[in-house]
Amino acid sequence: MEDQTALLAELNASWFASGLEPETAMRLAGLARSYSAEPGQELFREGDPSELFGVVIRGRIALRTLVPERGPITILTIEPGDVFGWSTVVPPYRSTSSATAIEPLEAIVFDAAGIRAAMRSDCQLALALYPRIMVAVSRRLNATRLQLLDLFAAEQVKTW
Amino acid sequence: MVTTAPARSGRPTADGPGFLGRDDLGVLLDLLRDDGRTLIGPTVDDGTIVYDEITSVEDLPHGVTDEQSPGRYRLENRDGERLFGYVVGPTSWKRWTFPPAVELNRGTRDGHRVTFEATTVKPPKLAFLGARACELAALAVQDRVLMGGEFVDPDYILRRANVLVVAVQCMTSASTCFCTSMGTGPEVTGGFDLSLSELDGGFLVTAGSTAGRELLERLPVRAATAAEKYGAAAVVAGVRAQIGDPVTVDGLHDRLMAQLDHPRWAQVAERCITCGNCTLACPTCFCTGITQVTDLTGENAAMERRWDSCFSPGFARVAGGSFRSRPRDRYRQWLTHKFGTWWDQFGTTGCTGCGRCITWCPVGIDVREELNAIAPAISLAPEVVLVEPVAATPNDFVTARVIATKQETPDTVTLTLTGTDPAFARGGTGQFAMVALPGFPPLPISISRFHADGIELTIRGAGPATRAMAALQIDDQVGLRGPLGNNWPLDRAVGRDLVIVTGGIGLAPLRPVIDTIIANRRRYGDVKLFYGARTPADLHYRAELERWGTRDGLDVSLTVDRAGPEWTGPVGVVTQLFDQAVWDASNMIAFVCGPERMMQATASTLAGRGVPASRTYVTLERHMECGIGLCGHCQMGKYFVCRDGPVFSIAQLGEIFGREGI
Amino acid sequence: MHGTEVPKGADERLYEVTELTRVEGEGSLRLRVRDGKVVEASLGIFETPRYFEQIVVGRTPDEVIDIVARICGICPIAYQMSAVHAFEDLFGVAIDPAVRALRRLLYCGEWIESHALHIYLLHAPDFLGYESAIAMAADHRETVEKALRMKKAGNHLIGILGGRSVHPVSVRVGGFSRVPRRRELEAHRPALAESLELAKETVRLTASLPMPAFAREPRVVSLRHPDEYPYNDGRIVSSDGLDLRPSDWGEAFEESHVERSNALHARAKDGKGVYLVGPAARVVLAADQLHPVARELLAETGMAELIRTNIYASIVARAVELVHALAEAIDIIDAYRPPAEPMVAWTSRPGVGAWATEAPRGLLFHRYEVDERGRVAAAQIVPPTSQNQAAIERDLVVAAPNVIDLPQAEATVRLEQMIRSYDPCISCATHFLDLRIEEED
Amino acid sequence: MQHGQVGAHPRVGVVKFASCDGCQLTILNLEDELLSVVEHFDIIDFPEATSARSAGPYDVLFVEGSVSEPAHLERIVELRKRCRTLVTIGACATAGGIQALRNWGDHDAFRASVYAHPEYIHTLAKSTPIADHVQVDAELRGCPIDPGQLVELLTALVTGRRPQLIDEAVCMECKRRGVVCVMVGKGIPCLGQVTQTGCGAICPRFGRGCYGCFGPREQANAAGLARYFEAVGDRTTEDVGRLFAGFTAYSEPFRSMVSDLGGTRWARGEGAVEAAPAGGGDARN
Repeated sequence: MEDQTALLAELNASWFASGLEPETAMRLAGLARSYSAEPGQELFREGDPSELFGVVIRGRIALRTLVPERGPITILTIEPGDVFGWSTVVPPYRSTSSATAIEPLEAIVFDAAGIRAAMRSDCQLALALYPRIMVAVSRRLNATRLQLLDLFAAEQVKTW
Repeated sequence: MVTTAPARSGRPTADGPGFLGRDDLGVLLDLLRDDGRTLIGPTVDDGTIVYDEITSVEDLPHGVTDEQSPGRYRLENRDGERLFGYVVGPTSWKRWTFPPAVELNRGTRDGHRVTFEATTVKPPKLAFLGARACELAALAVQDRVLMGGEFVDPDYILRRANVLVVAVQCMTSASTCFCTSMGTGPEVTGGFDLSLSELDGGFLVTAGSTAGRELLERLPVRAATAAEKYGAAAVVAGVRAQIGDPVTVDGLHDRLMAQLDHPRWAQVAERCITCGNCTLACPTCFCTGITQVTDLTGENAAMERRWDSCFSPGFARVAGGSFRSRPRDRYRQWLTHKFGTWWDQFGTTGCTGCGRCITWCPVGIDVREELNAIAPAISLAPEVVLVEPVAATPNDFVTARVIATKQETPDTVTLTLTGTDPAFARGGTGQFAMVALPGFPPLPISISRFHADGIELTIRGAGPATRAMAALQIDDQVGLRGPLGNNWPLDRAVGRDLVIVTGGIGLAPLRPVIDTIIANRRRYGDVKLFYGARTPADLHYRAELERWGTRDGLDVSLTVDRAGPEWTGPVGVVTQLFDQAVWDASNMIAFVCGPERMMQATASTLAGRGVPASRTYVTLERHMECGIGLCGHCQMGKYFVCRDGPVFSIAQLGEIFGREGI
Repeated sequence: MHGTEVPKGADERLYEVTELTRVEGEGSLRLRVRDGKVVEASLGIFETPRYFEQIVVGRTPDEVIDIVARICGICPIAYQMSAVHAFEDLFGVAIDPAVRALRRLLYCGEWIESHALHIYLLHAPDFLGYESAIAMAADHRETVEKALRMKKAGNHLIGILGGRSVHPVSVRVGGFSRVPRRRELEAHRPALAESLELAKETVRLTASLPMPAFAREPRVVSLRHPDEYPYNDGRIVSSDGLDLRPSDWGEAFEESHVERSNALHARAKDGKGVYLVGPAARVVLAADQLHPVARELLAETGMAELIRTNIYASIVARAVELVHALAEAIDIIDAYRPPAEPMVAWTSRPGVGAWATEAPRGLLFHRYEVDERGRVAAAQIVPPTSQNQAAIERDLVVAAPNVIDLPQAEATVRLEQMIRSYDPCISCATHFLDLRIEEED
Repeated sequence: MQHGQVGAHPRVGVVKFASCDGCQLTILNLEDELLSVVEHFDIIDFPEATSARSAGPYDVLFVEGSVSEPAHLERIVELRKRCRTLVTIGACATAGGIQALRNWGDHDAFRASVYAHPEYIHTLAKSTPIADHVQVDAELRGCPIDPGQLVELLTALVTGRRPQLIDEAVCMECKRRGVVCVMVGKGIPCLGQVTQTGCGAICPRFGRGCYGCFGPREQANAAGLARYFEAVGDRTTEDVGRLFAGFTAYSEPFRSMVSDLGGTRWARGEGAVEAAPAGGGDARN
């Protein structure tokens, strides 16, 4: 049995859950559990049904995508405080990349079916969580755009 | 009506006015020549009145006047023998005080040895004959810009000191004149040695300086009559009435700067050919560029400074592109500088209302119309912003010798230089040096470390000049000017937590900051360094990064944009390292350096994490050539990045930060 | 050297240069000798045509002056001169005498530049056994430096008058867009005077060169003027009595697109066949009008007759003309007073304007039809090289017996040298010459 | 720039396509520098100047002339393979040259107009710049190129710096030299504002308008200038079109100006009188 109080404290300290109404936070903590993984352990795989949604407490996750003939490429790492597995709550509920722990990982994860059901039935919860998920996704999008700009690339210089 | 009988004899008072008979004008010319001066004055050449060398009164235009309108200039015959019955032509006096091309220095490279020898001019003694009120104002503006500030142009000072100015009151105006609006004319009121008002029989002569008084005493003049004085004043009053007041200058700075997004900028860019004629015809425009003049061996090179124009696409170009890539940006730059930010920089207008930019615009664009369309008159007081001073600098290149080289990344090298100018020992964090090899354009390079007897420069070989610098070996020499620019505000960081966010070679200008912090660790709170690079191999100063994070007590976070499996650190943009951070920003200050787009994203993330704009500092890259605010290339709104920066707070920059085409 | 021997049977030899060097433009040489007899002699032209006679259609006379200069980078002034005179003749423009003198001076500049280039950089290496003037400079640096000084003097003179030596910009119908001030020309006088001395040395040097044996009796054609050595003005005369207005070239000559060679040859209508234009022709027909300095030097060489009969000696004629052009340039500068106006006003009128002037390489004829709107409706341009082409091919035949006993490579060089004696300007010729014999079936 | 062998001089070739030879002549016209140039460069192929020939490889290849006939298409690709740095010299190579005016016209009519037997003439329908076919590393503009810019380029090659071929309007040079603007002062149409400088503002210095032989400068507002020409000075659309139809007419945006202003209809002899019978009548249709 999880220690829900400890979980709640951890959650409240995270960016994702900070500032939630107490009842909503309790409801969320009720759906949460501790999760840990060893370095190298794969959390989920690109294209598979997305079942793992949570917040990194300690350690780092690499998001990778498979490029034929180049193997898995790390496109982003997830730092403590950030969420992972947001596709669990966004249709069609399939992972958009593969995730691997690259450091000893401690996280809080939510039961996928449970949170989807809760967000369908509990307007308060949905209203509190969806903006946070949107923020997480939009940050991811902005960071990706900046990466696309390849700002540090060497200028293509011709002979002159 | 003045009916008093005029005094027919006697000398004028010390300053005049005296009356010089028409036939005696030659005496004035002779006196000036006897003083060893070359006379420059109006003369007709190829259907136009230009300023050129003249030898006698015969060379002056006789009985002609000019008809001017936007994009059109013609000479007409005028009744009588008047010598000054026209206004200003295409030439302005800056041709002599600030010539189109000036050799700055000569450099040679002989094996390792590099020498730069400043070129010193012995400017000729000149007399300007026939300067108008708007032109005296223009000389005053250039005096202010080129020798009235902290940094001065020694060439200008020498040339200007050798000029004696004989002014002339205007007796007519062109349709393009608007000195009345700019408050510079038409009355000649000061800034001359002698001034002339042409009347039928001769000239009223007034002295405006000691030299002028001495000349006046030697001229065959008599005291002017009241009728003559009245007549001269009436003529110029008539000119004022003719011109009217086409532009309301009151509050123009603010009105203009509030209209940076006005659709008219794009409309005028449809007509503007961006040829640059207006800027070079303008008597106050001072922008220049440096050209390398080399012999075929490349061993002997001269740097030549030439008139440049903010209308040329390459003017604001840095590696990677131009900051003002669209014609509309360049037109806006010119107009807002001339009528707006010139006030911020020099406390004066940049326009004297001479109308040259209107007449000599080949397609007849009229700045008065553009100003009235973009910034119609409403009254606002202009805000004067004080510019923070920066360190003093020599005006010549000194040579320094490479004593160590270190390959930081495949294309980046850190050079340790010794024998630098002693000023570098007093240099501060964030400053840069203008670095030159003979034959190559000098480049601004951030100082990446200060030593007691030298500096380090970290150089990425991106173009031919930087490649040549990055290829320097031990004992090779290089030319330096500096240290230039302002500092990171480390004094504001004392007792605060400091966040340093940087990417790629952007760590170089921040390395002296880190050096200072480590040397005085207790004066600062938590210091977090967030550093991003393209790949792990592109991280600079890797051994030091390691040391800073362990021994030196900094919180170092690294990230890369792309990495192989051997990299277990963060992957992603540098903002991601702290965009989740829940930290206490109340006492935090941030220093940011990287590509401009990266700095924008960082500033916005920092703002979201609670660091105020007034405590978020960035260092900007612009096209810098002179390094001291005298060549115009790095202008950004009201700032010269080289002189007022390169370090700015986000609050200082306001909405110009990240705006296209500023 | 690209000469190759192609055995075609027991006694057939092919002397071939697939790409002539040290000539202007792209051409080839082909001489086939069977049993001691020449069965084929051709100067092949493979320069790409550029259709100038069509490009000028629809343009104003002043635009045409700019455009036709681009036919040739070495003698653009010749093209500008023939064109401007053709238009002025049609429009009845009377130019100021000072403008006439400046036109002559401009032409002097081109002759100096072109002749110095040809003598030293293109032709002399043949006589002295070098592949180029660059190679020659290793042994004769001073000579090459002197040549460059003369060439520069000519180029600089053109620059003063027209802004730049290649495709100058100032020639306009009615005069010039700008004329120089006296002091601009006077400042250049010392360089011209120095070059005149160098040119005198050049005459002596060229006269001392070993001249390959060669003899033929050519029909020569050039302008001749009663008072001056021919540049822009005079009548078209020949060694056998032709005498025409410079606008009437077409009465005595014509060009045709001959299928055999796919080239437009110029030929005399009187059936007398080939003729020669250029420095040798001018020296033959107008030696008495040479500047005294040049005339005396020509007499001193005693080569007047050789110049007439031996094409290799044209290098001496060119050197004599170099002296003439420099001496005359100095005289014109000394006498120069700027005209009241650089240009006189003119009015277009429809009709046909034609004129011939003396390009460095010989007679250059232009003919324009101008329409009611003042635009060119049709043009004909006959450069010297096209007039000389038949003579070149004839001379290849004449030269054959002299080279047939030489080793193949040497013989080929000798033939190339003979072609270079004409200073052929293939870029000029090409706007109306065809390029590829082998593509004909 | 680095070259194959340490200490060796760059191997230089000079080749031509359709052109007047004036640009390569400009190399020989560097009278003051020529002997110094050959000390810094090995000129291995330059048919106009030397009988010594080489097919490369070249460190630097100067290419004059436009691609104008079928054989040129293969030749330029082949040459590109054999050189490290390819520099186009002059308006033909950089813009297609004056001969590119045929690009608006009927090629067959052009051939027939000059040649009695056009079936033997092999030219491409269009005359095009070298850069339309292969990568070009640097270009010297102008008809002809400017000797000063040529020396600058050679110097840059020797020293390894970027050649200073500044992209600004001819006007800048006029103003620096104190030349009075011919448009403002005399009403003469001038392309200087839209033309890249490098010539030293020759035409305005000689009292006439620039005819654009250095080609359009970056972001040249040719349309704005054309509108002004039409609005001021009593010019027809065709007059304005002909201004742009010069030695660099096929370079954008001059090309669009020529097209937008009616192409080269005038060159097809509309309104022309009948062709004359005499002289070279048989060489025309």
